Amino acid sequence: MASTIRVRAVAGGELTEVQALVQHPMDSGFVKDAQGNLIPPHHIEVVDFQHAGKTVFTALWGPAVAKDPYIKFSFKGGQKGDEIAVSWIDNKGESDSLTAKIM
Amino acid sequence: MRLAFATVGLLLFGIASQTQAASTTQAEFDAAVAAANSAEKDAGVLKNRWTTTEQALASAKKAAAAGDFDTAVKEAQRAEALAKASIAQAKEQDATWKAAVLR
Amino acid sequence: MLRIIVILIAASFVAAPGVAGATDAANPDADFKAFRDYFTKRFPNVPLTDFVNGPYSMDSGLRKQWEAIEDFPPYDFAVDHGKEMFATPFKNGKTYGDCFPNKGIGVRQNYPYFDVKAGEVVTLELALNRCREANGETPFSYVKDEMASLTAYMAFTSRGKAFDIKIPDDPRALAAYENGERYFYTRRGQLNFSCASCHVQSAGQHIRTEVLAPALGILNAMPIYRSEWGSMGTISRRFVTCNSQVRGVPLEPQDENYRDVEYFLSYMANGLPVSGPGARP
Amino acid sequence: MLFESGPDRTRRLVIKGAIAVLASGFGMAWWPKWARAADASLWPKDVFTQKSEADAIKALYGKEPQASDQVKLDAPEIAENGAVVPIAVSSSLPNVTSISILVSENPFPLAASYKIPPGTSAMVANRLKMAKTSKVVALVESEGKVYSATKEVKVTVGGCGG
Repeated sequence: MASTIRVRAVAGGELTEVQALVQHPMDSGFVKDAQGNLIPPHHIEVVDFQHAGKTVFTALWGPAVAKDPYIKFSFKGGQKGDEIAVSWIDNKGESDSLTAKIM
Repeated sequence: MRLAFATVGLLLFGIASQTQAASTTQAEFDAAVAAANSAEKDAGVLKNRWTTTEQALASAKKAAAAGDFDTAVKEAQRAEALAKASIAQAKEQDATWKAAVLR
Repeated sequence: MLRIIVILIAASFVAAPGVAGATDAANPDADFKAFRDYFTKRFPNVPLTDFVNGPYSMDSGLRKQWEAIEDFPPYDFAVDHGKEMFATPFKNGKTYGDCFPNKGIGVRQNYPYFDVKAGEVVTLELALNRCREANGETPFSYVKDEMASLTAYMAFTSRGKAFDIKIPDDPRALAAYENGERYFYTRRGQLNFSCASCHVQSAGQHIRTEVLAPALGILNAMPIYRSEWGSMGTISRRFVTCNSQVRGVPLEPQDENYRDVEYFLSYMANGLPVSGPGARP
Repeated sequence: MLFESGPDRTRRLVIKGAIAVLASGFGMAWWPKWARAADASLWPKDVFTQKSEADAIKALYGKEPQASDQVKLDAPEIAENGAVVPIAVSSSLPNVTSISILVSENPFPLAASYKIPPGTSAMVANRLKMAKTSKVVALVESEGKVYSATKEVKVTVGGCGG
């Protein structure tokens, strides 16, 4: 099964730019289905990005983050070939993780 | 083009509502819905049914099921008028579409 | 809604084309030139190959948001899913690639084509489901999910290649083309709009914040991830929703009329690059 | 964009190829020993469920933000679709420790909050949902103070485009 996470981490000079896309419905809890019933909230709460054993970025997300969420940030110290570990957990306790190499 | 105008007028600004006798019967509804179904079937042959005709037919049937034949007949007649307008549109367009082609 | 109607109707009269003889036989080459001239004259600042980017070719505010989304587009998952499906054999050991020239890679620009043996237009979506059926698999829904993933992958491997739609020397091919042209210009639905009302006469106009995509190159971006849908949609899905939006009952996906209109529109887009899969509002 | 700049498109293709290799079939087996998974207990429920902008800011930072031109909020004037609104925040303020984004008119105004450890830039881009036309507020926490930038984003519902 393919991962729900896509990561692009590119080292350029001092900074490593990280972009990630996660496949997730991010249901807000305010939308009704075809039968008129509210779709219960189902959204990622925490995304953690680590490099060399330490967290370089933490995202805390509410239900207003768009479906298939996207995030971009940059940090210092990454080298080409280093690993970036990404993991998320949602309000139902579902989770996924992925490791990608910095390019 | 004039016919197109007339059709647009008919379509957008409503189909004349029919006046109803005080008490309408199942038989009157059956006749009205049969006429509407027949016209809608013809529109289907021309592949030019309208969603609004379908909606009017559905609300006619719903009203009849609830015993409200006044509304049911009115809705069935509205469906028939819409179906006939869609047939008229298909025939008129069949004769005139070429005038719209970019030259 | 009423405002939209008024705009479109007004536009359709303002831009009403000159009266032409109703008996003219179809002339694809003349149509092609007239179609292209119309859009390039109406939008002189839009580079020809940019028409495939739809509304983003004509609104800078939208374009900026699109470029942000293209940084990491939501259709990436569909492309990867399609790639995975291409790599996974059917129960009989064959693959999607076995059904297509060049194993299905970089061929999107040649669809739809007119099949002179069967005497009909074959779209990419139809070819994919026929491939499945020929290999003992059940066909997919034409409008989204797997079909969108497969076409997204095939479009992705064909990006930048120019549409190359041919009308073979066969009266049935010309008839299919003309039927597609008829479908494109025929008004339908209670709102009395044709495909052309929105995507020719009113192309580039705003409906609320949306910008109507120009018909020229509109299929080059397919399939698309629409934010409004929150998911991917195929060419079939686009036709079906267009019909419903004008309050017409949609035809079955891959109905002959839909295939023919795809044939007509794709011929009009000859020479323009594949840009799909696309992201749209 | 796609066809105006060939090299960019090529770059995307090349990058995608690399990603496909990286992403395929890596389960937790490749999860480095040093990494811990995302911790759900970090999520501040009481902050995300506040129903007004002021209450959310109070719950989040416990202090009033001050407007600052050193907070840059990049958001469209008119959102192409409220379901996906690209919004980016950056700041030239020193020692930024967090960035948060609020959509005032959403049922729960706090949309996202990001922790910025030392070494990570004070810059974040994301995509948010907006229920309707609203003020968007970017908050940047720097050296114990909270600074803000605000922009109105118009949202209308779509129907017949594409």
